Amino acid sequence: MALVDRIGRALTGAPLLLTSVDALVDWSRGQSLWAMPMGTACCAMELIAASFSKFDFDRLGTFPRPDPRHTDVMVVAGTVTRRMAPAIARLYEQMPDPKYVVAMGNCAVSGGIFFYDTYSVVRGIDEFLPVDVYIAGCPPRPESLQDGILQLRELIQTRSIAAGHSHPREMVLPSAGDERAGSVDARERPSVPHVPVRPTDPGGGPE
Amino acid sequence: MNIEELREHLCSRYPLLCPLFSSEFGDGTLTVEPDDLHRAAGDMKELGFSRLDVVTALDRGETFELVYRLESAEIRTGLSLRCSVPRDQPRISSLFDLWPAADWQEREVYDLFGIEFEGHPDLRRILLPDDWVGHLLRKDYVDDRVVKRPDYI
Amino acid sequence: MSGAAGLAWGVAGGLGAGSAIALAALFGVWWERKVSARIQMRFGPQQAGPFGLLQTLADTVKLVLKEDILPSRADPGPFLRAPLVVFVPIAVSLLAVPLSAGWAPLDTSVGALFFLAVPSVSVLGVLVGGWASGNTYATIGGLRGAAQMVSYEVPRTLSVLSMVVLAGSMRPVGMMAAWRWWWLPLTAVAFVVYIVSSIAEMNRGPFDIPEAESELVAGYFADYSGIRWAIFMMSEYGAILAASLFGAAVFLGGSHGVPGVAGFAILLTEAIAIVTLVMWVKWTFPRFRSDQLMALAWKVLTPMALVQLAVVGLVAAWL
Amino acid sequence: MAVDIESRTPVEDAEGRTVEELVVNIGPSHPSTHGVCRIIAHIDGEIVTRAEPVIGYLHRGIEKMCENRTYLQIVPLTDRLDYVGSMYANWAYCRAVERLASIRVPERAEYIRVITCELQRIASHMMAIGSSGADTGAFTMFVWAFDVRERVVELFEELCGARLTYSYVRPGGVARDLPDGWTDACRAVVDRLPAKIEEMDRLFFGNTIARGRLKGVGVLSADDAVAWGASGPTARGSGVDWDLRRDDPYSVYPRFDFDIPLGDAGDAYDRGRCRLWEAVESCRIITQALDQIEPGPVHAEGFPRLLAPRQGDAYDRIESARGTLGVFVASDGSTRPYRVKFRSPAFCNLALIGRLAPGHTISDLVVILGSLDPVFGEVDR
Repeated sequence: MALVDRIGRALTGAPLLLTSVDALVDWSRGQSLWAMPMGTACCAMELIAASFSKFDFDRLGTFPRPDPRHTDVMVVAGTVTRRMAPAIARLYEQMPDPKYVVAMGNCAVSGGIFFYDTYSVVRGIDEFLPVDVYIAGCPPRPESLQDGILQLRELIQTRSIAAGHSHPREMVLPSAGDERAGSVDARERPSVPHVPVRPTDPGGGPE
Repeated sequence: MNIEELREHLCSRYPLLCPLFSSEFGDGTLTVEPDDLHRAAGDMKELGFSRLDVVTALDRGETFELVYRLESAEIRTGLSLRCSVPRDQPRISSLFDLWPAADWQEREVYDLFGIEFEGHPDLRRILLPDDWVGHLLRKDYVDDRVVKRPDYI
Repeated sequence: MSGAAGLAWGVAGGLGAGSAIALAALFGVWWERKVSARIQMRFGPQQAGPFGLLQTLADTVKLVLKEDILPSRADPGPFLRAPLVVFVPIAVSLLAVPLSAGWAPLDTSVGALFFLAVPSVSVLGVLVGGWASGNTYATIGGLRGAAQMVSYEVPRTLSVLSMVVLAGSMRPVGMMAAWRWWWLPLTAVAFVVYIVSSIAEMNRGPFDIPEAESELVAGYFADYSGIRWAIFMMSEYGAILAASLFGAAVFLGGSHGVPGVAGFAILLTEAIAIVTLVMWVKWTFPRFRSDQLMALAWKVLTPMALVQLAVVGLVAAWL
Repeated sequence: MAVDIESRTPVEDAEGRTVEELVVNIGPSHPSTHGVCRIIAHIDGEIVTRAEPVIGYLHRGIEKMCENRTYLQIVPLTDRLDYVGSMYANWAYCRAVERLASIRVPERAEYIRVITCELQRIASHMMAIGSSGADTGAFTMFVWAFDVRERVVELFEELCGARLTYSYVRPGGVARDLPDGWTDACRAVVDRLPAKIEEMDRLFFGNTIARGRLKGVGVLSADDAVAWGASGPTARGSGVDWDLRRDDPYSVYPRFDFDIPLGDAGDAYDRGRCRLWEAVESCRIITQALDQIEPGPVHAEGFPRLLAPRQGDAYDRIESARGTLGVFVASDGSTRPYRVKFRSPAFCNLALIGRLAPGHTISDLVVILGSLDPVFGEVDR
């Protein structure tokens, strides 16, 4: 890609070709987030509910596959005990890059109700996994999980593989002024790839 | 069958056990010595208590109090069988040969209280990893990884 | 055909078949997700493109760019090549299918035999891929797959043999041309046997015991990731496409004498109906156990196909 | 797939040759272990020769946590035990506390408890049947069953705001009265259910493949069921006629007319069918309870804000969806229990797996596990 990029830059002054490829890749990765359902406890029920008839994860292109090798995002749903943590870490290692982690539910976020007084619970899976999206709730509703996946998509699509196009990792939270805030119907969301606006980067990228 | 009928039934069959019988909160309880536990349990099984529901223990300081909860489909009532073992030598005979249900239940008590069941075929930890140190439902168990909950109430 | 021209034709055909399979997988996965969603009171992909049509494209681009993991316990040589061993025979077998009246990419006099025999080579890919993964699940999956695919060759071949006897030709183009409407009731049993054993051949539910999601996690391709896994999936959909097209051409009369693109459209419609039937079956039935699977092949399907063959033989003799 | 074990061990076969036995490690994360169970299966070809369950991957120390909580604060913890049937653990715990503190529960509260717990039974059984369908590969069955469960969960959501962890049954009664229009909604759901259940019966249990997969798999004899402490549909599938709702009635159950479905073969098929028909019987109970329920208070009068029962201990049990769910509460007179022990039916039922699995194939192993319907929050506590 580097050569193509250099030619494109020589011609137009910007990594033209790579930007388009980049947009396609980002769109694909965000659109096709297959989940590794790491359901350990109560939240697993809502994880199942999220992909079944009433909530239908497949609308978003997400569906659970039990084999870590075929998945992109690990949804850790439920309490993680010290005994279980190595198994989860190993499953995470078995996933191919690029991979993401969603911490679903208070237990996975921080230990939740099992924070105090207990000897065997890991207080938040970010002790051993790089978590991309946290979803609070005990358990979170399936809609929250789906929103978490949509936020992860947003996150993926604002990252970039093109040189000089990396974007700061920050979440786009729906605010009152955001047109997204009140939209219940997922179909209203733009399905075309969102080519991110490059933020001012003092480190210097090509202009 | 209510408690009184159970007491009569028990006393008529096993007069020796009769003074050990008491009732509290509507539950029949038979308190025995550790050495007699296996025999008393066998008698109760003959009496018709065909199920072993629970095996559990309480940390009573100097002793551990073991509670065996028996159920019966014929008598249609429950009965607790209790005995105390000293803390420094927590050993008791296993009831696995009477009720195989004791298998995992006794393993759990061994795991959490450290009470050894003699005659159990496979006494290992069950809920905690094999290399865990200590028995955590003992009141003197301390673990520096535990965050104490602030006392709101 | 001379050597050079044949080679060129072969390369072109191979590339064509490969792209056809890729297209079939793109459309087939989307179609399967929609069909299964409807069976399960859901909607299926909706967000990527109109009706979620671009969903599979997104999946493909993503899978191609995923990390290609070589497990440390795997045997690299066989492990890395197994997907192609599965894919290529299925792509090649597609060439023997008549696509329109009087035309098949590879029009040979033993086309039917070619179509049945060549995909069997992919058994090796399943077996080797499963074993080379160095994973117990994959090994069991590979062994199951080999046993199953070899067993179901027999009823499948016998069912096609009925049609060969009726048509008096082993050349698929000739078989399609010879087809008469009254063969349909006569060979209904053979058609059922063909469909069932084809489903088993391509390791799809209810015969998906080599991959058995709830038992072996993903079976023989449990350790494949990214593009190699995508090739396995593509071969599965390629096998569905090949089996459906061939079934439509041979058992349902294919393009019914209409040549050219219109004939292909007729054939494709019939094939899509068969594909939908295959998906419907998968999403309705539970999975067989391996011993029940063998029992079905040898105790039910093979005798059925043999009886059908006898009946067809009598009819053919009387004709 | 996750934990490394030595996967090949040499053993001697029947003719004295040394062969390698394949050890398959199933779990702790596997699509068919219904949570975080690990089963180490020794297989000979496809036949399981020994299956050893390893549990404790979800041991959260709830019993220890209870010792540092007040009696009311424990109720949310009981939700997380059996997360497929939270109402049961709520109720069993509350009954033990009420027995210990001698609290009398108003009649309306008892009715509400019965209604919610029977709804919970439907939800829980649908999950069990659906997931055992998924174990055999009938994924659509899972989705259909889950859809029924979803209807019940919607009712619970209306009732207490939570879809899964209700904390609705509290010591002394229930958290709040039924919302307006809830009884009608409940009646509407319950009236439609038997038809749906029959449809599922035809879809799955009437299917030849499913019958072949389930019949004769994991046969548990009635004697074994009693001796190993199995309860609930697991035991009733073997013909053990024992249901606490009828045999040691608690709450207002004696006022209802219902049947206890029994199996006779004791295989996975009978256990599944028992669950299915129990859901229909639950519908009958709910309909009767909705007819009989009278207005009134839903919580005991003069209930102290901080409960401190007198010294002693109490044990009470109810029939949960998985079997006898018992709670043992010991008090030392303070505001916190001295010891709380949950007798979980799933724990006792799961102990059978090592006994039922040998001789079956690895495909059947997951079916047997599914037919025992373990919930690991409850098994590991």
